[in-house]
Amino acid sequence: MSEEERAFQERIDRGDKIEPNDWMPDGYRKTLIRQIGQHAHSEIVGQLPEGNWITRAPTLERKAILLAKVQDEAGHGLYLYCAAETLGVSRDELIELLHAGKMKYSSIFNYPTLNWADIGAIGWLVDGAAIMNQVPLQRTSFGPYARAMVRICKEESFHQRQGFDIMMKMARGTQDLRRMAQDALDRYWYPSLMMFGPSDKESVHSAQSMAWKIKINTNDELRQKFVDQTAPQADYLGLKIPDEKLRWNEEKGGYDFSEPDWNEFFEVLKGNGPCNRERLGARIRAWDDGAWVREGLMAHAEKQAIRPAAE
Amino acid sequence: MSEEERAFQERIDRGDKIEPNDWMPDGYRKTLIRQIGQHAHSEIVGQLPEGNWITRAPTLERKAILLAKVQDEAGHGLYLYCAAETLGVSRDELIELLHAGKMKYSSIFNYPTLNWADIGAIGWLVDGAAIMNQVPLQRTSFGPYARAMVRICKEESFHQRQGFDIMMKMARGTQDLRRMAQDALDRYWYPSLMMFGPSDKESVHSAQSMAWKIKINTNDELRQKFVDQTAPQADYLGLKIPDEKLRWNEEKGGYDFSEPDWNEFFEVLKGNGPCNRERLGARIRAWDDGAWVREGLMAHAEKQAIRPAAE
Amino acid sequence: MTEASDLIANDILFDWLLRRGDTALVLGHRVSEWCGHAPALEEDIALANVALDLIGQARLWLSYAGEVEGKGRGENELAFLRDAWDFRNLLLAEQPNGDFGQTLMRQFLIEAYDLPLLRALERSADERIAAIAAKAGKETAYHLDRSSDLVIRLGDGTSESHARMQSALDTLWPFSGEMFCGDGVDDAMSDAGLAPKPESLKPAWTETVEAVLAEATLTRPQSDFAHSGGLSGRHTEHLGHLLAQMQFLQRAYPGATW
Amino acid sequence: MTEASDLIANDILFDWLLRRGDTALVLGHRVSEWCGHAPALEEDIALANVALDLIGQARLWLSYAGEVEGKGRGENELAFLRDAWDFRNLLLAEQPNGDFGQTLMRQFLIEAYDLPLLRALERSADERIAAIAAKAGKETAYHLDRSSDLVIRLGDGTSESHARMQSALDTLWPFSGEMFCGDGVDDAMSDAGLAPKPESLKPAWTETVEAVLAEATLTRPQSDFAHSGGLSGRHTEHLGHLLAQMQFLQRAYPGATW
Repeated sequence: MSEEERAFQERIDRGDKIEPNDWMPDGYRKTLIRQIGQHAHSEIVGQLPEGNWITRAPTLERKAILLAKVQDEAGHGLYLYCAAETLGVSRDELIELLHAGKMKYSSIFNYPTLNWADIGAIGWLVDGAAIMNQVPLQRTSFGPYARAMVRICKEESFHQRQGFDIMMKMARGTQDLRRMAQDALDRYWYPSLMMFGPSDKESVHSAQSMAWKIKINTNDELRQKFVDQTAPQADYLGLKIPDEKLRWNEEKGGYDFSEPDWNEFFEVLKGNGPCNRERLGARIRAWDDGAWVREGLMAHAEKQAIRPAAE
Repeated sequence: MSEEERAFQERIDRGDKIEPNDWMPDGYRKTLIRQIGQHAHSEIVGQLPEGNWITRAPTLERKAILLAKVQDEAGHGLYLYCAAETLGVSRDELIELLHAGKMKYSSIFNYPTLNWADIGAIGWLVDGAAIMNQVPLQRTSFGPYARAMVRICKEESFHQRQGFDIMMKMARGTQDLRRMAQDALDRYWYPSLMMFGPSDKESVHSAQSMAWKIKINTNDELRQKFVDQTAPQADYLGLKIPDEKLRWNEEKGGYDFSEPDWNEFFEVLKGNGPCNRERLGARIRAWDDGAWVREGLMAHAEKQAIRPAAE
Repeated sequence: MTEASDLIANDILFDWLLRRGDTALVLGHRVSEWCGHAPALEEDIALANVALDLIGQARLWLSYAGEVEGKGRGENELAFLRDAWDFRNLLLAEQPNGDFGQTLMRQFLIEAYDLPLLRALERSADERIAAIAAKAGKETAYHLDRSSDLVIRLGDGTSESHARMQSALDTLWPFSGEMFCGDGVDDAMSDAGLAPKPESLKPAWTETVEAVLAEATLTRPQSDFAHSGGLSGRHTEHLGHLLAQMQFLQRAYPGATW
Repeated sequence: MTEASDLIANDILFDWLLRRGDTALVLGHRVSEWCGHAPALEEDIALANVALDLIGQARLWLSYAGEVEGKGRGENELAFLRDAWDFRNLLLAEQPNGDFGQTLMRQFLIEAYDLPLLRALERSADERIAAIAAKAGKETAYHLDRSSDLVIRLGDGTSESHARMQSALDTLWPFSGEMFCGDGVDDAMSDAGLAPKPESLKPAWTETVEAVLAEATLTRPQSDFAHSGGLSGRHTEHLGHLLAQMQFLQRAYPGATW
């Protein structure tokens, strides 16, 4: 470890925030770019499964709430791309990497939204898992990322409450609505557990990321915390988590539960999720179809720049 | 009038059929190409308003009947393009003229189909008016056209009965369905009357076309016949034709009725109908989007032609 | 406190309120179809914001309409349980999104009309109308600023962006005239001091539109031919398809609480 | 006369019949969306014909399903009053039309499966199934001839038509494996001599597909990854939108006679 690296690690250990103009190891920069970029992409791609129900939202109030939520997500994408840009990579570069399949987004968005309760389940479970991941990241070592997380977490908990509210209305509604709610839970439970990633035992990057305080908790810790939080909520809703093994373990002070099917996880990562082709295809199409708009705006700005100010 | 022209007119007066290889005046050929081409185009464009409800047909039987009908119309288009081709113009040339706005199709297809009863009204009124125009054309002087008409008229009367059947079901159905039926009649009545064209008094081409037996009756005769046939049918359905002046005139042995708004007719001809832009746009898009298919098939045929037969 | 119901027959006021509410609802629906598919992230956010404001306005107008009607229908019954022929929105609002240029032009043409309309409605003899208009007017002023600016920048951008904006204008222009076709409902509303006559809004609209088109180097179409029918329930074929999506859940699960 | 109901539980037979009927219905619906928009007049006619045959087959299967269920639901109740999760069609059938090449490829891949399936069903122990299969088999043989021929001609056409057909194949291939995933319903049907196991149809399908792709100069995708879920009601996002259109009138005007 070089002198610089040692000093850098000491700052982190002290709890200092690293700022964009500070010296940092290449690996730190690269890891952060990958992590923040992937998070930004997830916000953008994450608009699509929810967008699938905006035109079919069952009441005007629900439609407005969902629109506001999706707008927030685009906003989160914006902060995060800005945070990544402080590390010397442009938003367009990141987007190109996404479109070329060289950067990922959260696999959860490769699952389809098939009934209205999925919108509730995404808020309750997916945003719930996201918050579980993100709350510790408010204390992450890189300043711009930590500050973006503060703002994002606040909005995400609001979204989670809204999602839970949808689930509650449905779980206490007509027989059809209860069936939708259970169906959504059945489909989103394991993919939500996968959001924390495979057990850290299998991950090579984790130790370094934790030392750098880019990652604060292990995947398994967070997953356990998520299950412990969610299981009683499901009970409260009168819904059944699709896991025969799920039960309270007094001894460990947490729930025992089944692992998700990690083969499925790796298949989805490889591109074989139910919606991978569609999600990425939709983003690429939006980008390509919008090229003339971006070019037009740029051309106009250039014209303005060379016109005399008096005009 | 030249010797040839006189002989030609005598054949027509005798009731002979003119066949593609027979001598004919240029004007006869041109008028026929225009008339048959326009008729063919109408069959093709006419698929669109009905196609608008195929995906929303209210029962599977209705969906099947409508599909079969629209298929028949494409078939009619095919016969008619073939009849036109015998006069030395290709289908592709005619289609180009249509797309360039240099040939027309029946203006009735520039009106929208807004509720399911419109599918009934198109069968009952639009096909009814078309048959009124076409039945005499079975005796038209140009052989291929007359023969196409025989086949087309048979299918059209079948379509008309089906349309009437839809209207009857709706006119005798729930309050909503009766309202749909009346709404469809209200919107399609005058456009149907327009299908016979303005009074012949104002048409320069009519006299020559009648001498050539390309046109058999005057527009006003056919319109009167249509009203006389349709008014009692509306009564039978319990629907009200939207014309305060409509009443039986014992003396002339036919109904008195209001003229349609000929300004609207000319506006629609000019391109200002409710759907002109969309109908022609849809056809052009279909043609352009299909270019690669037509080119692919041609390229394959050429490859096959130069391959040794043994292959 | 003045109430409209003292000044005008309920069915006329109901009809007029539906025109406002349905136009906002259908336009908001169209804009919301963009969600996640805009040419840039900033546009995704802006379009979602426009859609959100429009849905909000629709809720206010339709709730009021339901109260005026007095048959127990609220915003959701009116939005989700009427078929196309009972919708009273402008035809322009229901036109498909097309490319981003066409969506933008549609918004600009409507917003340039909505703003003077809402400003005038702030002076309505009915306080409820005036209050809704005051809120909606602020939002619309912001939207119009934005759409004007973008029309200018894309009209006077590349040759492609210019051509697309001109084509959008040509396509949508025949649907703009309907905004100024007053009828008996409008006359009655105007006579009662509740709303301006649509015709009276034309000068302000024309001024805005001509100024923006000039700066955008776009050519105003010659023809003043205008499609109409939306305000009396004769729509284009597009509305039925839009409603089939929008209303699915309420139709498929009647009586459920969401 | 043998009847299936002597050989198998009604709910299993019902489920199996829905798979047949829903696949034909949804596929027919997709094909019917082309109406008036095909690349050539002959294709408009041919596509309408395919759609018509499929809707006809759907009616036969669904009517029978309704009888087996014994709750008074007929073809229309089953087609128009079930939501997506109760549909049992193959995911491949609900995939969007895309360009003409994608529609054509979808038809080819399904028809190459349907033909051996229907041929086997002609020997079903249930006469009703055998009769429906006999009729549908004739139609499908004709459709498969046509789609095979077109796949070959467009695959081995221009470089553009080749690229489009290859892309269609790559897009749809992951949906083809579902056709051969048998489950308990299929096992029970097979044990009762009513239907073949889906797995048993794979050799015939593979033979047809490989022969046609070879002649079409198209490359069979390497991956055998297969999406599934349609047969148990887990569909893609497309089906809900399709049904919203298809079911609108029946949902909006319940109980009407059309």
